[in-house]
Amino acid sequence: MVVGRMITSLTAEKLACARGDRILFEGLSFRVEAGQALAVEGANGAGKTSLLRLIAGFLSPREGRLLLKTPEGESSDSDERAQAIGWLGHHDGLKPQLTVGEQLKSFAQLYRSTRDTDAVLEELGLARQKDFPCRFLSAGQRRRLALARLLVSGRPLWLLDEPFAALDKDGQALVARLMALHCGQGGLVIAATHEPLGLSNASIRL
Amino acid sequence: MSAFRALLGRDLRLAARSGGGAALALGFFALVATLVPLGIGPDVKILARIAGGILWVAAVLAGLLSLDRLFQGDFEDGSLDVIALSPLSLESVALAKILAHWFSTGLPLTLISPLLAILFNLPPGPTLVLFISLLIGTPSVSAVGAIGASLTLSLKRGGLILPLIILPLLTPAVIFGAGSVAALMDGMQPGGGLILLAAFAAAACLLSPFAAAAAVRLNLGG
Amino acid sequence: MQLLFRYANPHAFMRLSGALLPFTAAATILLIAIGLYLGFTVPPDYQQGMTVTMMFVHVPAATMAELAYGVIAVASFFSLVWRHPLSDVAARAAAPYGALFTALGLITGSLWGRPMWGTWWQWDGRLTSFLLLLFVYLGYMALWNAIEDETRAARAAAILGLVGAVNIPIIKFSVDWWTTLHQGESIISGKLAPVFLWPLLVMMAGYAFLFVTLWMIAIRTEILSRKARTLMLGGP
Amino acid sequence: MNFWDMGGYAAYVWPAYGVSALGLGLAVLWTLKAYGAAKARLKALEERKT
Repeated sequence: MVVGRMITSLTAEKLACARGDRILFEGLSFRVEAGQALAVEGANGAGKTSLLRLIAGFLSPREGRLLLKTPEGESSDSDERAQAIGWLGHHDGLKPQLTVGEQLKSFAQLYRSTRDTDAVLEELGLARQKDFPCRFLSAGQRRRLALARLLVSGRPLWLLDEPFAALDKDGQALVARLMALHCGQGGLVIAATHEPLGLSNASIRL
Repeated sequence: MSAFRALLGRDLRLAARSGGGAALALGFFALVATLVPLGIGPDVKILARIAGGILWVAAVLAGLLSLDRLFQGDFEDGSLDVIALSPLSLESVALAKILAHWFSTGLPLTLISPLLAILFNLPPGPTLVLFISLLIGTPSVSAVGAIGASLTLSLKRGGLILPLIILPLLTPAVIFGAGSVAALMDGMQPGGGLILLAAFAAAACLLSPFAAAAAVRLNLGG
Repeated sequence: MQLLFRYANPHAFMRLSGALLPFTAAATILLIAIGLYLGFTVPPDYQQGMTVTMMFVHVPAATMAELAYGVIAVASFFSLVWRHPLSDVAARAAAPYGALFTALGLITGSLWGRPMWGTWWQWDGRLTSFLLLLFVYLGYMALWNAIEDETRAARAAAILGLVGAVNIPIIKFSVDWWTTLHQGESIISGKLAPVFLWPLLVMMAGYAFLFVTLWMIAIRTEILSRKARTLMLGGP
Repeated sequence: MNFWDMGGYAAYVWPAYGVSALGLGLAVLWTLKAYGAAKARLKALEERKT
């Protein structure tokens, strides 16, 4: 089942996750439909990031499973699910020595994306910094570049770890707009966050 | 294929810009090749006999220097998560990393080895065999090294354990590589050693991406 | 396979090993006693004189050094393929004894070769590959201790265990090729007279039982300390 | 033939056996000590639990 552009839903059934002997959460079930956003709230260390890493397939659940439904069929295989995921981690994953344009272009090639990277940079207000090495960018600009990567990836399921961190007022407004746009096009968003997402239809607390 | 090239190109650019690319490995290699005669003495006959062994060991150690950064940089700044979710399998990611490491260490070392062989007064024949053996053998240093680098990924001082884990596994490369140079010095055919070295390097380059990918996968769950 | 799985869970292993240990311990003491007695009543070898008696402590140690790594390789395979918690414990428990046997093999080998070579170390094929085996053991044990997280350490060690296992025959082959290149000769040459064979076989069996006994006790120790850890963490 | 002389090689045979006995002996002691300690620690914890 090749994960196409569209996902109909992601369902979690009684997920349990443990770090070593410590149980982070168990019996967790939720369902995210196309066009919906889910906020994962909870104190630090409650396992928000672990849940995202579990969905991404980096961690395997101690119990329960994750079911991905797409028009082509359904699968609970983490490798297939990984191909549908756009990842915005806690760290930006940017190389200080590479320029903004280089970084985004090589990412686009790595993800075999056909999006025009310059247009995306324009949209995120980073066009002027195209030839700057990333070490000259501010924390907010680095976050925008990570968001640009998300747009370029063209992946339907966005997993965002603290999307509003290190962003000023209009930066956060930009994130909210991008998420609304993504959901509007039938994408899904699962975000670990402290403050409410604003547009989230559902939220779970760990 | 272009995804593989993208990753390889990115790593080569990174190596060129941050670590000074091959300069680090070349500098170390040349320094060892200069220090040893100072230690052992200028007797040309002795130096010629030990040249193959010394230059091979120096090449392996030089390759070792930049190994613990192979995955560490991407692991720490979060780009490994992004790479792991790309269409590229972790096995091909490991292969790209091995290739990038070889281009920035193994290959340059091989290219200047004839120059350093002069310091040891190594005759032309053995110098050519040394060149060929390094060309064939240094990829196995990057390949086996990638296994060590991925296994020690999550350790803060992973760099200390890396040599202990991989050097025993690299002895066949040193034995066959330096052995073929010594064989020619003793008037024997170096062909046997070189073929065995090629077999070892091929096996290493084929098997290590799988072991390295498995090790990266387990560390991603960290 | 079903049989193996039945004894794979810790509780069943404790019961099984509890039953076996008295026998393996008795067998160890008996075999080594007989081996020593036979070994010391053996006539001098026409070539090596009484130094041949050192073979009875060198060969068993060297053999067990390799068998112990075989145990680690098999346990690593089980741990990686079937994710057996017990196979991680078994692999980790075997390593220190394997390293000890390798070290003893090296020391006794050097002592045995001394009268013949006139030096304490001879770059002889067997001894050299055992020196490298010792480093493989040290690397394996170092990796176990370096990674704090239990589950990750087990998986990483299993991968290294397998990679090591694939490499050891290659290392041995390359060392043998290397010794023929430089004409080093090996200690054990020629056929072994039967009068020497019996003590050797008995001592090897004794060493094998010793290893199995210590290995099982070490596994029991690890199971008990894991149970204690879960109790401390307020587990069930 | 004097037994202890080992055909003149006493200086090598006895150290070889001595080292082996020492090594294996220490291994046995260390294993038993570790086992005893683990058992005691578990028993103490279990008593505190119940």
